[in-house]
Amino acid sequence: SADKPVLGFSIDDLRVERWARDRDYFIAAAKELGAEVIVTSADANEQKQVNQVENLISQKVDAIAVVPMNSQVFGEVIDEAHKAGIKIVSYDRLILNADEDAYISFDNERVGFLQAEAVLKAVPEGNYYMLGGAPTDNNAKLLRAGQEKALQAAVDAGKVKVIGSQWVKEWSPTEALSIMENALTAANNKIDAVVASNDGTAGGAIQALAAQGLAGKVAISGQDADLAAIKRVIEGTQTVTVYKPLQLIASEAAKLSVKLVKGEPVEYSAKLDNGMKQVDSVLLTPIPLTKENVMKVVEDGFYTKEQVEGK
Amino acid sequence: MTLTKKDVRKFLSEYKIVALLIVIVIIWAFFGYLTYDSELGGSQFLTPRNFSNLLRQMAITGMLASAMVFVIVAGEIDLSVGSLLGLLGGIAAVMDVTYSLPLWQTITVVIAMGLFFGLMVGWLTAYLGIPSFIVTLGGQLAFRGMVLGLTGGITIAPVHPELKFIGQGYLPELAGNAGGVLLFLVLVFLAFRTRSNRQKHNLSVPTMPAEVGRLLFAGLIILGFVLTLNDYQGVPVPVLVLLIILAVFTVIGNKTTFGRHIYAVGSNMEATRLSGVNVAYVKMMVFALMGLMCAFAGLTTTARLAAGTPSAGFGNELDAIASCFIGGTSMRGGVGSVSGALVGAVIMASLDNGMSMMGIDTFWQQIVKGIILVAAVYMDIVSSGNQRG
Amino acid sequence: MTLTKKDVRKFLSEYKIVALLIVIVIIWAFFGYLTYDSELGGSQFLTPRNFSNLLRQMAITGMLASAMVFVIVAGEIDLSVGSLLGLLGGIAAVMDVTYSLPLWQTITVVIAMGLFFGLMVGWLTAYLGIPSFIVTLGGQLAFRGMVLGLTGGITIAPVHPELKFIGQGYLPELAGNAGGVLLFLVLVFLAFRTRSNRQKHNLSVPTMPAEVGRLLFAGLIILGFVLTLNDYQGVPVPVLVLLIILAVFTVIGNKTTFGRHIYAVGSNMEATRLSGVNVAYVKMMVFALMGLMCAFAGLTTTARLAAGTPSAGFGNELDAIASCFIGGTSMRGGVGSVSGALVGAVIMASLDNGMSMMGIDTFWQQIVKGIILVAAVYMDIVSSGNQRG
Amino acid sequence: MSDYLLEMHDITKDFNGVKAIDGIHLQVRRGECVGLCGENGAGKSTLMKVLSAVYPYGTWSGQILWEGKELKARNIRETEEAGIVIIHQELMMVPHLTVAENIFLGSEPRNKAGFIDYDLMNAQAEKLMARLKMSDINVALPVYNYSGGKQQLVEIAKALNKNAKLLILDEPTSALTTSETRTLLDLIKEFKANGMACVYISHKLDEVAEIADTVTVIRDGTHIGTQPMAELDTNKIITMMVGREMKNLFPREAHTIGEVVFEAKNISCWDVTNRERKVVDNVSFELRKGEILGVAGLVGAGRTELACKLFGCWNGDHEGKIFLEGKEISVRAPRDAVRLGICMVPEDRKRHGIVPLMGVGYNITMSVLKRYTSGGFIQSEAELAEIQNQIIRMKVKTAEPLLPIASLSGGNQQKAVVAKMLLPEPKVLILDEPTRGIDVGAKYEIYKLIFELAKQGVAVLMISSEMPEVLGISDRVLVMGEGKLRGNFVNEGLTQEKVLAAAIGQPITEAA
Ligand SMILES: Nc1ncnc2c1ncn2[C@@H]1O[C@H](COP(=O)(O)OP(=O)(O)OP(=O)(O)O)[C@@H](O)[C@H]1O
Ligand SMILES: Nc1ncnc2c1ncn2[C@@H]1O[C@H](COP(=O)(O)OP(=O)(O)OP(=O)(O)O)[C@@H](O)[C@H]1O
Ligand SMILES: O[C@@H]1[C@@H](O)[C@H](O)OC[C@H]1O
Ligand SMILES: [Mg+2]
Ligand SMILES: [Mg+2]
Repeated sequence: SADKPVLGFSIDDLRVERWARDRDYFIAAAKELGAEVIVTSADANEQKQVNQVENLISQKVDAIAVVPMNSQVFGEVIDEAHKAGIKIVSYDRLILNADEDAYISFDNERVGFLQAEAVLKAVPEGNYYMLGGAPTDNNAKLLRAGQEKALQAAVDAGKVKVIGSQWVKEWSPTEALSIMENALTAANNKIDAVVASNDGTAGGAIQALAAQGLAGKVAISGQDADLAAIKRVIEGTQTVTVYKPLQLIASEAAKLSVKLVKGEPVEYSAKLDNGMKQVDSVLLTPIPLTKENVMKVVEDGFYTKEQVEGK
Repeated sequence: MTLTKKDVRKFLSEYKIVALLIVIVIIWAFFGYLTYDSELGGSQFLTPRNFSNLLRQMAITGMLASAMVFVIVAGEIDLSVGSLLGLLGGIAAVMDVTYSLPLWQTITVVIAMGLFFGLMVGWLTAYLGIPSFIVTLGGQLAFRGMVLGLTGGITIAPVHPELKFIGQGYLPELAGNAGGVLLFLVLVFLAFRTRSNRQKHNLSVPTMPAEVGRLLFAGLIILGFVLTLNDYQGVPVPVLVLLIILAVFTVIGNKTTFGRHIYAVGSNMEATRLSGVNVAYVKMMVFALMGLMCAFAGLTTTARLAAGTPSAGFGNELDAIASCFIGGTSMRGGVGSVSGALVGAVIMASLDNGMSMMGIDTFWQQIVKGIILVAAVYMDIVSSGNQRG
Repeated sequence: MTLTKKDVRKFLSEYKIVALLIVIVIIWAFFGYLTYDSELGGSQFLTPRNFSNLLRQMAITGMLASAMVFVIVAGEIDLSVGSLLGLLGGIAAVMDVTYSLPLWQTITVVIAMGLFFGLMVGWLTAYLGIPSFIVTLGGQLAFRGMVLGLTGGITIAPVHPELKFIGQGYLPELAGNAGGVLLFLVLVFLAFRTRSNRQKHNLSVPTMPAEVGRLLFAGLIILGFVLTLNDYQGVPVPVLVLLIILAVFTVIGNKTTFGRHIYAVGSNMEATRLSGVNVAYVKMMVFALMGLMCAFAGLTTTARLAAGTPSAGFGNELDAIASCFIGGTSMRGGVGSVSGALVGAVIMASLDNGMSMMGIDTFWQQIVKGIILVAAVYMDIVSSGNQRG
Repeated sequence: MSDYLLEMHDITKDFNGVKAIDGIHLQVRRGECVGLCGENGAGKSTLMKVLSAVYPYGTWSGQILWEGKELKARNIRETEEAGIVIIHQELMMVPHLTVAENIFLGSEPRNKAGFIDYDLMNAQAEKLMARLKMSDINVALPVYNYSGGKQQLVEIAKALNKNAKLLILDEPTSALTTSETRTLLDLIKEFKANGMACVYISHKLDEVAEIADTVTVIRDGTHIGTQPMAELDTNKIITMMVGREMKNLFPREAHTIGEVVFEAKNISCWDVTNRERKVVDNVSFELRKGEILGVAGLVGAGRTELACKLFGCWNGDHEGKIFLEGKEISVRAPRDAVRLGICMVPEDRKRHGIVPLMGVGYNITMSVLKRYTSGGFIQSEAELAEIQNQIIRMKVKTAEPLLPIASLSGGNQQKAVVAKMLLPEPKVLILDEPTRGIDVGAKYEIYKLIFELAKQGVAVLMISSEMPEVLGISDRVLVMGEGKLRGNFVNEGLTQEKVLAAAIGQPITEAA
């Protein structure tokens, strides 16, 4: 109901660190607005996620924020939701070819661009290795596209040579570690920079670099501002993590959802084409964090000083 | 007192399926109670709409489990069905989306591919003698690789409305009602034929009132089933398909030589072979059936998601296998029924559905599901007195 | 001519492990050829460094496979090891990172928990008679849920250097050399003791030159192994641990009553029970060993990543099981060896390693791996003339 | 045109280079019954498997002529179509199918729609059962509801159903009661009269003598001789089989019987599946040191269940007290029994006796492995030495001490299982059908062993369905029927008639 809204939050996979944070911030923000939240996690299984959204619909929630595991499979359920008078907000990843009510995100291609850009700044010339995300994750592809865009000029100029690239199954750090070990061996350690797509996989890769005494010498990127990654940035073993102020997106998303439910006006910053319509969007800016500005996470209250500095 | 306990046990072991249905009732009552919503004036779980959800959500696992029963009864296992489903669903999507081929072509090709891969797995197992565990573990990897190669790791969407109908359509109310009546009549006919046949062979038959009571009960269930679904949007197409599969497979299992040979092979392969049955052929065909069901499940998945995705079907084999075991199929082959497996699938789906409705933390959901799986099989073992040494 | 063919087959079936080693040589030669690098003046694959990589990458699967062999030999299966590894690795990370407990406490607690969960799984299977497939399928879900609950889905890092050493450390050159020499001396001692014992009981012994030749060959292999690893950074700690496990488990399997009983239980449980063996206890303890190896593997994983991650160990059970089967363990229990399983693990790791060095697409990697798995087992079946009906 | 229905010439078959049979000949005329005799492992079953294409053409050498033409069958279907039907030595039932389904497995009648015609099938199955005088069997029930003996008869019905020209029976009566055996032998005679030929394999030579027209004897895989039965008697057959004369089949030796060592009081057991049914009903008895106590009874009398209970392996409900050397003992599992000095050689060798994939030797030492360990490790050489001792002592025929036991012949497997149960040096030894399916020579060895044990003071409880054996060996005989103890006789002047009368429940007064 409009005075005490119930929100659904359908998350792709809680095994990836950032979503656990998104969840906590979202719930906290909703509480302040007098709303209740039902959270579901689909363990990286799109079929399961569709089922869970269906279940949320039959529970008659008022709005659902969806972090789609797969952006293309929600067309029908969203129609269902609308028939039941439920609003849908596409969270972080844009739902394609569907009629969602709003989109709130950091642009993934932009994230990829920032990752490569920061690495390029640290190592303008040399051998690059591209460590992609899950081969089954559409987002991984978007990130790669952004990364390639950032590197294009340097590659054309012959300054950067991409000597190899692999996808990492399930964003698994263990897998990333083995891949990096093998890549280093194959290249005889002649790798100067690694464009890794998130902090988890970067963490695995950095262990392989460390084993060669290369940690800190080879530039490497990530995203999500995982606590472990922040520590690495401070330590100097990771060049950059693209920080998406999760508290911001989560609380904005909660506000947005409640406003939609109450029929109050929302301020959008953009309209994005999702293949079916122009979706009203709130786009937030991701921030690349390097050694210089890493303390921003503390200023933002994302982490405490003890957390960041503590062992 | 001990006598009644024994009686209960005897009853349960004879009517395994009843025991399972009781489990379902308990689970439903439990969730029904916990999702009571004062605003709604009722339970969220126990609504026609959620009933429809539940059935649609179990349909794919159900299709896989129907054939998996035969695989396990024949003494084998198939770990590749999830991946094969993904591959076939991917092929369907590519044909439909990328090449815009007509639906019948898509369906024909996908079914043919399903049979082909099933036959291949079956051939490797039955004729080359490679354990099915290995063949299908290898298949799991290889098929998943093929999907990735085929789709390039990208979701293929949107599919045409006709294909979508397979996964998302509903039967019109009238058709649903007619189907229900027909089903009831068939049941009555069969009951009386069986009765007279049993009498002819001096086998015990239930008393006439018991028989009529049983039929009335079945009639009520069918009625409730159809009415409830019609109250939402009608009988969903995948559920209809599943019911047809249930009927066909039950007949195959009980009334055809092929079906009986499946049970014979699983119960004593040597004896069956020495009776002149071509056991390798039987086993191969069981895997072919499994491949066929992967095709059905793959089409349904793609239709339901309105997209072909590189990770479709991931892990589905474990759900299908678990359904069979919950539904009383024996690990050691020779024993099991399709209806049991489907009830098992309903139990699994109810747990997923109910817990996700209650907004229980995922980690708790997994723990509970794991425990229930083990507990359900344990109950089955204890109630049927089948304890191992 | 047919005679020689038979001879070869007999040789291969008696020295299964030789057949497997030949497979490894072929795979290595293949990748060695394909990764030839003119700049380097040699093959990238066949370098001491990559040899070290390969061994480190297989160590975790190897630890799991060592105990999995016993589980499968005893006629059971364990699908929960990947999840349990994840849970135990997570516990290690929490104790080390969050609570900064001393390493020995972390190790003790993790090992105790591993044994505890292993015993629990074993008890459910052996004493309550729930099929291990079900118990461990349930366990897979439940343990995975617990990791999520424990870590809150967050990566826990960085671990202390001492813990890291378990996964990333190397033995100093001197220690490696000393270990090699020691190992050789033990082998010589054992060979001569066996010899004199056999003579004492009037049992046949190989000729002296044959014996010396065999020992020299073993010595050369040890020498090559140690020198190659020292040429890079030394013997990696997890590889050392794995070798110790190999030795201990081989002794358990061949030289203890417990080991003998594992094989007996898997071959015919009833007959073993009637021989006065406590079969339930044997089975339970096999799962306890499995739990212990999960603890080792979990600690190593966390140490290797220098972090506890909620997805660690995901799917590892399949690699471990596949290694056992490639290494000649029989699906039907009663047959298998730890050394075979480790060779199987090396084969799997070589494929992963070689293909990833060549930069082959993930999807091709999966397809090739699937096919090789099936082909390897087929070769084993054909070469040992074990074809099923 | 030859007047033989079947001629097998120079048949040789090897397993991985080891010749199981070598140059065997066998000829069968129409309407003739040929007895095939030989010790355990002589190659009888192998020869019949060659004939019925269990081992297909090409996996053996030699020639088979069937009705004058060469037969090159590649599978069982082809030999069955030719009219050769075999009943295998091991039970070949599919437990979860019904009796009728088992009979018709592989040749199910179908109706017009292509479905199995259960009406026709059940009706025909009933007719067959009636011919075998087994009308009490319900053909629509799963076969696991019936005892081994009944299942054997179903197996025979299944063979009859196939319109055999030549019926091969490999040890068909080892699980049958006397009256069932009678029925079977009469049937075979009837078939013979109707022109059917048969090959009859049995270690029960009196059966062979009764129905065979010709006898072929093989030994160690080679052909020893073929003679008309008219020129033979059982003693001559035995001589041909074992290669020497054997006058006394029961080598009785004097032994002293001491005080009571073992006592069972009010033992009752209930069936595992049907928990209402008592299979052992309030049985009590005593057993003395050095005594050989025979247990007779019809199959299904509950003797196996009784033995299981005493050995701690009865899975169903049970009650009763057991005393060893005057003290009450609690035996909850076989390992308790073994530890206390009670050992048992089980009835079903394949399921309960052998661990098939393990070496013969390791089977033998299974129960006492601890004895050869020191510091927790097995002393392989000491173990091997013991194994070789046992193999020699029990005359186990095996190429190597660690050959998997599954590749030995039944009799040699049995000797190994007995050896296993002797190593713990039991005070009480229970033997359940110790000579089932083993040849005269091996039987003789086992009898000698039993007496040797008795002389050493071991108390032996020997369950057997072979009446001559019980009467030839025992000091005292218990008779069971329908789960109850129906008689307890001192074996002096005891006759088969008396025992049988007691077994079926006629009142007897002179119980001891
Ligand atoms: N599958 C097999 N593999 C290896 N050896 C075998 C196999 N089957 C039989 N043998 C060997 O062949 C020989 C003949 O066995 P067979 O079963 O024909 O004997 P049998 O005369 O039927 O004995 P019994 O009277 O005990 O039934 C034995 O030495 C046995 O060990
Ligand atoms: N597999 C089975 N399933 C159910 N009941 C069985 C099974 N096997 C045997 N029985 C039942 O158990 C009873 C005992 O059978 P069995 O042939 O073992 O008799 P027994 O008492 O051991 O005979 P004996 O005294 O000759 O050893 C029979 O009445 C039979 O109906
Ligand atoms: O933040 C990342 C998200 O964008 C991607 O889709 O999945 C992995 C996460 O690390
Ligand atoms: Mg035989
Ligand atoms: Mg018996």
